[in-house]
Amino acid sequence: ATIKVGVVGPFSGPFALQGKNFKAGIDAYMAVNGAKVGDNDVEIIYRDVPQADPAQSKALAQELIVKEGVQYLAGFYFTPDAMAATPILQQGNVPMVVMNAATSAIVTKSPYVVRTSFTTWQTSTPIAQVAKDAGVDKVITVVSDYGPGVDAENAFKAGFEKAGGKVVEAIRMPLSTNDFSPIMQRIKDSGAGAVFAFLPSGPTTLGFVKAYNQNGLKTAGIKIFSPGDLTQESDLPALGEAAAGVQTTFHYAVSHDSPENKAFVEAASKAIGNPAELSFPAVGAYDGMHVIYKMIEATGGKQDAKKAVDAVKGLSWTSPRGPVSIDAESRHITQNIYLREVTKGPDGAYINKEIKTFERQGDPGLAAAK
Amino acid sequence: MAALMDSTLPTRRRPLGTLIGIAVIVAASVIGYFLFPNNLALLTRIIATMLLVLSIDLVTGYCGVATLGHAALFGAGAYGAGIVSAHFGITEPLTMTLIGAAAGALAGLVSGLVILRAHGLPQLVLSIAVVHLFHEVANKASGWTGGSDGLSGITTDALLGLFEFDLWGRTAYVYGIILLLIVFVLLRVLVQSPFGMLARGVREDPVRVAAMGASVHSVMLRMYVISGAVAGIGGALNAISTQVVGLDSLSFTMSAEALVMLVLGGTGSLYGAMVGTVSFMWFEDVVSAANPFHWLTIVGALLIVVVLFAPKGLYGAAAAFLSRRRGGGK
Amino acid sequence: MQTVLSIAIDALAYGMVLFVISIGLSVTMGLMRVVNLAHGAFAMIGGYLASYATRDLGFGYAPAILIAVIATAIIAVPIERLLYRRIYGAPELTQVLMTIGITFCVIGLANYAFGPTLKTIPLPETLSGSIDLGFRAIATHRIFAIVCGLVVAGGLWFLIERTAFGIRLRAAVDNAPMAAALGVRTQLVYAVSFAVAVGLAAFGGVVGAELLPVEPYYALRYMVTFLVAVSIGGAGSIPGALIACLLLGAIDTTGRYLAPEYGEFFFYLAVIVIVTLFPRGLAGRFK
Amino acid sequence: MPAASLEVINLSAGYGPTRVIEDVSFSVPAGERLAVLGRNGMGKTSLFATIAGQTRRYAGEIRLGGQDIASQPSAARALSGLGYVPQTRDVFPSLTVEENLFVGLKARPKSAVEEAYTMFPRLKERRTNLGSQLSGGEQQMLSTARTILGQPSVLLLDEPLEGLAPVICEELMAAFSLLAQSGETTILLVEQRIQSALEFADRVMIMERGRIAWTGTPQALSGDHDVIDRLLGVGGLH
Amino acid sequence: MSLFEVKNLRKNFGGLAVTDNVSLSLAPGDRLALIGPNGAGKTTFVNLVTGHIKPDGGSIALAGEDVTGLKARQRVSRGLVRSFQVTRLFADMTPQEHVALAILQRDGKSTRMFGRHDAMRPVVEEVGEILNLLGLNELAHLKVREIAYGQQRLLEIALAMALRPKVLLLDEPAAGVPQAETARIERALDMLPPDLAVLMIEHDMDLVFRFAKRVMVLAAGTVIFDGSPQDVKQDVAVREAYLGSYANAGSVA
Ligand SMILES: Nc1ncnc2c1ncn2[C@@H]1O[C@H](COP(=O)(O)OP(=O)(O)OP(=O)(O)O)[C@@H](O)[C@H]1O
Ligand SMILES: Nc1ncnc2c1ncn2[C@@H]1O[C@H](COP(=O)(O)OP(=O)(O)OP(=O)(O)O)[C@@H](O)[C@H]1O
Ligand SMILES: [Mg+2]
Ligand SMILES: [Mg+2]
Repeated sequence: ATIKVGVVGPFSGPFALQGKNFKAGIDAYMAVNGAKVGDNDVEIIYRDVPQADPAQSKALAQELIVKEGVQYLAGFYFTPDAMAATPILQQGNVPMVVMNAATSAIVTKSPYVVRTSFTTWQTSTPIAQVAKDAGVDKVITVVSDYGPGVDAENAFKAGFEKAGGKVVEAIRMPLSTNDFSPIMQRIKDSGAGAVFAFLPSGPTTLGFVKAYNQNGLKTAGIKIFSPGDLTQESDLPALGEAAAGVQTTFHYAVSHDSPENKAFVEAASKAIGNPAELSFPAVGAYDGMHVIYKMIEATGGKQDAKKAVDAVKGLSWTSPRGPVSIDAESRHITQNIYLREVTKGPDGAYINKEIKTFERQGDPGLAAAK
Repeated sequence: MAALMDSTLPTRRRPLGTLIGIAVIVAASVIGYFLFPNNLALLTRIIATMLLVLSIDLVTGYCGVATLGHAALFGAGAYGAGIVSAHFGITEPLTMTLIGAAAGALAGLVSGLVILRAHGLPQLVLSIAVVHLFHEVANKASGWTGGSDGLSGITTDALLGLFEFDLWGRTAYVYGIILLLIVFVLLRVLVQSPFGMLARGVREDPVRVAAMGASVHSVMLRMYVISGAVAGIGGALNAISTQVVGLDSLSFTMSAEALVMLVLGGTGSLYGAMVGTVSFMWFEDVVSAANPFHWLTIVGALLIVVVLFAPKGLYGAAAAFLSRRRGGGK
Repeated sequence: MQTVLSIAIDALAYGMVLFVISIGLSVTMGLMRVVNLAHGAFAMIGGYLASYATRDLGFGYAPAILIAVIATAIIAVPIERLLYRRIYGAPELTQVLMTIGITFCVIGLANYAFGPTLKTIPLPETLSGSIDLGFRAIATHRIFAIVCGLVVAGGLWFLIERTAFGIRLRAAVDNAPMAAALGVRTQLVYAVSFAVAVGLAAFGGVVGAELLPVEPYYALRYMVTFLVAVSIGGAGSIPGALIACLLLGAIDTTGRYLAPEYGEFFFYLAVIVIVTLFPRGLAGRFK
Repeated sequence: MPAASLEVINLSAGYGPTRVIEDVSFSVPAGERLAVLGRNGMGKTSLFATIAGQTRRYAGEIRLGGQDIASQPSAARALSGLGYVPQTRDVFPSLTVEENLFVGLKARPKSAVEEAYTMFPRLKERRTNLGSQLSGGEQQMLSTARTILGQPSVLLLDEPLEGLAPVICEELMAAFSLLAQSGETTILLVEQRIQSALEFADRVMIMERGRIAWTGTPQALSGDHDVIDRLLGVGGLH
Repeated sequence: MSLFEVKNLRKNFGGLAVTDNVSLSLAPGDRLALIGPNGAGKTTFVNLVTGHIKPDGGSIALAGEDVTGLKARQRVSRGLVRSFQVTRLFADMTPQEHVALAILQRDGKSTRMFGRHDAMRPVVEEVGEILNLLGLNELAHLKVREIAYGQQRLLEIALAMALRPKVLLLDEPAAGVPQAETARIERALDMLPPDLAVLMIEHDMDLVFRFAKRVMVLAAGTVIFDGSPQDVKQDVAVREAYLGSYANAGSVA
């Protein structure tokens, strides 16, 4: 039989790059592992939600379930889009594999949600320790003013204060900020020794990093610490020199050195066409497919969401990003978080080079919410 | 005397027009129901958007107010209905709808007061500013609205205690159709009333309207409030049927898209608004399902083609074609 | 004091970049009376071309600007002939529909041709550093943008207000049939003006790329910003646009410094206040 | 440019599906002054607009100095010597008076503008005002002056006296006569004040529902009360 | 008692005194012609008294009430109505709708949100009467953009009449209307209630002299003559500034 998997993501519009990575990850997985699980063919159906739009997401999810008859929902780049679809999972008897959306609470909305990406809390917490270890006591946080930004701010603050540091100021700036000079001025004026920054990957990161250099913060020795969104691989060619030396923590770097990753990068590069466009959502999707394949295996192709989800609770495997497992209780992925630094790679292009590993990190966000 | 006869003639024809309109809507919904039984969620979304587009038509098509900020009214309705359900436990759908309408009307009043301070391009900019302010407020008040994560936790009782809002979206769909019919009939009456005529006058020459002794500002403001209520109902329908409200429902993008749908269908007629919404969303759905990666180009091409070959919008072009046919037949 | 001065400099630089990018729109919107939502698309095309010329063809920055401006203007010619010519004098909303359509197409094509990633235009040595003003550093490139802004403002103002071409253009816009009846070749005048406006867009796209990086969604992402800048100034007025951009730059920069979390708020509140005080723009042509 | 002849042959024109000029033919020799009369809505404006290239032509020829200009765009007609003063004046509202005068000029000879100012001193006083700020009569003056500055060889005047003070009317009619008599222009004039038109014209043409209903000399018309009543009187509408 | 009283009205446009201390009063039944050279400030005067532009000084009273501070539309509802020199009509609406709208507005019913104007018997009848009076019957259902300019001028007057004003200000009502058809306008004016005060601006002297019982001449913003139609032709200043040889020629056609 044919088992359909519905994938909802931003395949056009400002976030098209991320959607493209979803597809690359999925294609790569199916290229490596075949498009069959047992006797069952796996078919992917893509649906586009260009920007966060929960109503659209829900309508499409519903359509995928009732019209296309998908047995699995996957994808979901934005939190509200994932949240919107959770209420129909139970009724539709369909598990959802979140391949990106990074707000901790999603997994609590339905027992049928499994997440193979990361949470902002997960990636932002370890950097606090890094900052402290680098000898910084006073930090100013600068985040984009929306859900993930606020999560990042809270996660860093919690981590940094626990480590004995002090957040002297917390700035939230509108997502639409283009000119960061005044922000840089604020950072200078705050007297902080370093800045913790969270910006969603994309065009604004370039402006931010450039402003950081041009306003003399770099020369003044004020360091940037940030989760890896700031230096997403697909932005690196543009950021280039400007971002050199920036340290970030994240769950995945394309340059990760392992045989699994080599295979993955090769397959995914082929799938995406231009290797420079490859970045983290692809690995979330790749592992998401792994989970879905396991679910199909466990249910023998029958539609049984509960059984499927139960089958992957506690599942562990070696992902391109390193060893991972699905936490049996939260259904969120437990994984290594790496400290990376932007440096020139062997071929002269800039990469996120892993320099330290924080092993087996769960999601501190869920605990914090309790 | 001839003039008298002439002027009474259309009176008998027009209510027929409304009846035809109702018949067409009902027929289309029944066909939609049976042809796309698995797409009811999409159809419901179309209806909700249609209410928004109708509401834009009231101020743009009938009063000549350019607006790229009408989602503020829609979003107010959606959040209004959503918040009372999620935070105050008011889960009765009819009540939620009424609250949505009221919230929309209030938002209409507020944005009307701001937007009507200028004309033309600056007015367009005011409308953009308004929708951004609404968006920012909703983003900041995340305790109430869920911020950028969206307002979840909306629950709805069964409609009239009988019909549950189910996975297939049947109830939501039928409820949407009923709301649409009610709104359509009321708006037909409105646009044909003296007030509707006055509004058209405002669109064409406000100075002349003032020279007749009517208050341009109050006409437009009233229309804005009415339009807010209509958009609010659309928002409420959206909240009820999807059980989530996102910031996108207050966004510039949504406003702009809705305006595009209106112009696509043809401004200044209720049918134009409805035709525009259905064709745009249907087209978008089909193309984006066929090619989720490059559909934007095709939609763009469609818009260009429409402007080139049907500059008065799809409905406008069809109506002109029909009247030419009829005229030729005489 | 230092901070105030520093903010003022930032404001000036930001305002000027805004001006360079949006002034072309002021020409299409105020003078040609086309609500050209595709302005950003042309700016983006300019950016892409410059990026391609520098990175892939190895041209320097200056020739790349020239190539981008000229090539974009050339691309615009057939678009003007086939599409824009049909919407001159059409209702604003029809123009909105058409130009949004064009924007969608350009986004799609850019995505297809260049991929969704950011494209940069490497600066030459002379522009890439910072200049130390004593109390702070400022990017050399921003000084360059300020100069460009002033030059463009002056040149454009002269062309429109002081030359026979400017008079014909404004006449053609006011009443094309009448201008034609007086012997003005309106189509030619329009085509030239459109090419100029698009060339300016491309120029702005390249010069402003440091602040507004080039990527496919550029065409829509900054549309509102341009629209606001132009109409606050009063469409069609060069001095108006200049003042508006500086004012908006100042508001945005100060707001972002003093209360970044309410930055948007400040900005749009200010927009509402300004429009309410000057309902026809700071120096509007529209009556 | 010296005066040129104008020939119109089997001209039909209209707006969309409605024809308002039906198969009209007439010719005006160089230097002649032709008055076009007719009741409201009979197609006088439409006729002029069609000759000037502003209304859709369905069929027919328009010859200016022997050359068929019917398929040329409006601007080309103007450049080959056709001047048109529309009934609605069409002053450019956002241009100053002086800029309005410059629009039709190839270069910017100050002398030409001065000429206009001598004809209408009122305009000189208002030279920096925007078109939109002019009084009705001032707009009429500007519109006429603007076209005359282009030294047309054939001049179409659609109710150029409307809204002008009687003194100015007299002066203007004298100026028009002078233009025609000096051989500089052929003039076609639509005018509601029959008396002024008759005093001015060499020949009169009356339009009725898009066709030419009568042609003759002013003297012949003054004598023919039947024609005046039938074609120019109030009666016809009932 | 004067129905309409303007005192010392002043207005400057950038240094140019367009209205320079103009006073005027109208009694019920007055028929006043306001004439003067082009650019004398006649239209500006109408704009000032009707509230379309703000005066720099002076006062305007209607039926004893000071209306200087009122908005244009408030003055209209108190009975001060004008027509426009250049027609201002709704291009996409029919003459019938125009007149109906004016009538409904006059009766305070224009903001009703239900019912149709063409189903309201009295409205329909009155519309028919007014259009008939101005000979616009045949065009009642055409869009205004499709009717000739001269006919639009007549509609402009129909609108003013439909509002049943106390004081009516007509700005060149006959401009663009063929001489022969000015008779229609005159007939319409004759039909106006006798206690209505009418001020007419006009350059068609035949019409002026047939209509006016009193003539006022404005030049460069000031009143240079106020008196009977007979006397105005004799006035040297007026003849020079405005009438020219008309003063001698008298009526034609
Ligand atoms: N834009 C238009 N669309 C449709 N019909 C029109 C248009 N303009 C004019 N007409 C019609 O064409 C006919 C002739 O109009 P035209 O303006 O040429 O008359 P005219 O003789 O100049 O009248 P007037 O003395 O009022 O200026 C009229 O019946 C009018 O209704
Ligand atoms: N907004 C304005 N700014 C500057 N000048 C103006 C403005 N409006 C009118 N004027 C000038 O004021 C003068 C009076 O204009 P107005 O329209 O009142 O004249 P009028 O007496 O009605 O003339 P006409 O008989 O030609 O209609 C004119 O010279 C005009 O140019
Ligand atoms: Mg005419
Ligand atoms: Mg006047």
